[in-house]
Amino acid sequence: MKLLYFAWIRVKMGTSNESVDPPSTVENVQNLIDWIVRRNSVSSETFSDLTTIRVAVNQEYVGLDHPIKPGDEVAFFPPVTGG
Amino acid sequence: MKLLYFAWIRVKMGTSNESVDPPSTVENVQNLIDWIVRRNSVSSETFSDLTTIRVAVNQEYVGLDHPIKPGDEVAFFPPVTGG
Amino acid sequence: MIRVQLEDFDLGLELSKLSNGNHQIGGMVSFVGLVRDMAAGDSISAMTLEHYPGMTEKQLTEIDQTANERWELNASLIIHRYGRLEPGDNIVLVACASPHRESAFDACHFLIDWLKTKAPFWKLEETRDGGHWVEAQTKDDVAMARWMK
Amino acid sequence: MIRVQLEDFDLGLELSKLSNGNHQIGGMVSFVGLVRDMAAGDSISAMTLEHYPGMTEKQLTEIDQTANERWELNASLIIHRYGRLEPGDNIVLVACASPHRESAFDACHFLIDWLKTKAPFWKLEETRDGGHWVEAQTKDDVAMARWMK
Repeated sequence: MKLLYFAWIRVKMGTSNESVDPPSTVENVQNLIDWIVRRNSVSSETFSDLTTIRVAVNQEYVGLDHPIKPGDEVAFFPPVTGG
Repeated sequence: MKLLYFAWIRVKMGTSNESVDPPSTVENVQNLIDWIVRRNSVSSETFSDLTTIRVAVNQEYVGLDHPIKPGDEVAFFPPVTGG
Repeated sequence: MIRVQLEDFDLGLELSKLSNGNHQIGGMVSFVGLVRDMAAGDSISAMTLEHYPGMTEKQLTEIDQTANERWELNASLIIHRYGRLEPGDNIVLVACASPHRESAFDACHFLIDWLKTKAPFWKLEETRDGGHWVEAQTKDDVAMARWMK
Repeated sequence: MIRVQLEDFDLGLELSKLSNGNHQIGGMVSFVGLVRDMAAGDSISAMTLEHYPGMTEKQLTEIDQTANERWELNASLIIHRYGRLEPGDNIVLVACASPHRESAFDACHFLIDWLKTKAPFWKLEETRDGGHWVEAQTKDDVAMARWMK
């Protein structure tokens, strides 16, 4: 599973992407975030306020209950500010 | 006093402008139209339906009760269709 | 700024002159009206735009001033052509630059709506069965009424 | 049509390609967003637009399709730049051509409002005291909500 980070989330995480292989109990986006933040303090700080974070799975916006599976591209980013 | 005609009013009147010298009893636009239509059948036909005619005095839109005086430029035209 | 002219305009050039490197501009909205081939079912070969020289400039200047009073604009432009025009030809350009996109949209929309009901232009369409004067549309009055306050 | 690119665009050329001699077009509306010198009080020397390659194109394509389903359009165009931009630089171009001016205005306005809340771009502003990520604005959500039905 590929994780992508953008904007200040990328900066805080110190990387733009990583490949992860979460256990099979990680079934949706919320599970994935819970699993990510348990890894280290940088991750838990970055994801401390989920209201400032948007999620896309395979390049489509999704909610926290959206299912995920191996091979998915999961992106975390702040609300967009283009245009 | 200069009278100007545009679009189908110009075509019906057979001219784009004329200089007239109405009597001093012609004090407003309505008086002027009444005086114009009394002159001949072309004029009376052209001005038979005032709802289709707009009036400008000295290049500003006015109503039928707007006063007129010697030297004014009075224009008659249909509702505009530019843009 | 307003211009009434026989000749065509260069849209890219006009918009580039409008923004003119002004770094306060956040958004620029433009509207271009073109001669359509089909109006009300008849096939149009061409049209002639008649106008009232003098009053046209006066009305466009007033409309332009009103827009600049109602919205925060960095620049605004109205160019209206007259004379004989063929399908695909440009008729009118309205453009507004503002620090904020909502103001640019609203002012540009306002300008074309007001121009349609106030600027003294009349369209004579050439059709297969001769020419006919385009009639004013109620929807244009309705569009203008939105901006009354 | 949508394009995501590093380089600048030529507004006149793009709009000319959009109308492309199509005689069914009655009106064409365009919006250009530019980098302002002043945003929220700080003097900006430049900004960098980061985006999500792949998802950006996907989102813009969806937005463009939605506009074409909701309004009668002859053509539509979205060009969004990324990378480092300076005050006065073009950021985005949205343009719609339609037989009717209201459709062209509404579709163009819709496209920029939706793009602002859905297209994955993020602005990093360079200011005197370093860089900061621009925060999303509630008013953009409000602007988009107008188009929900």
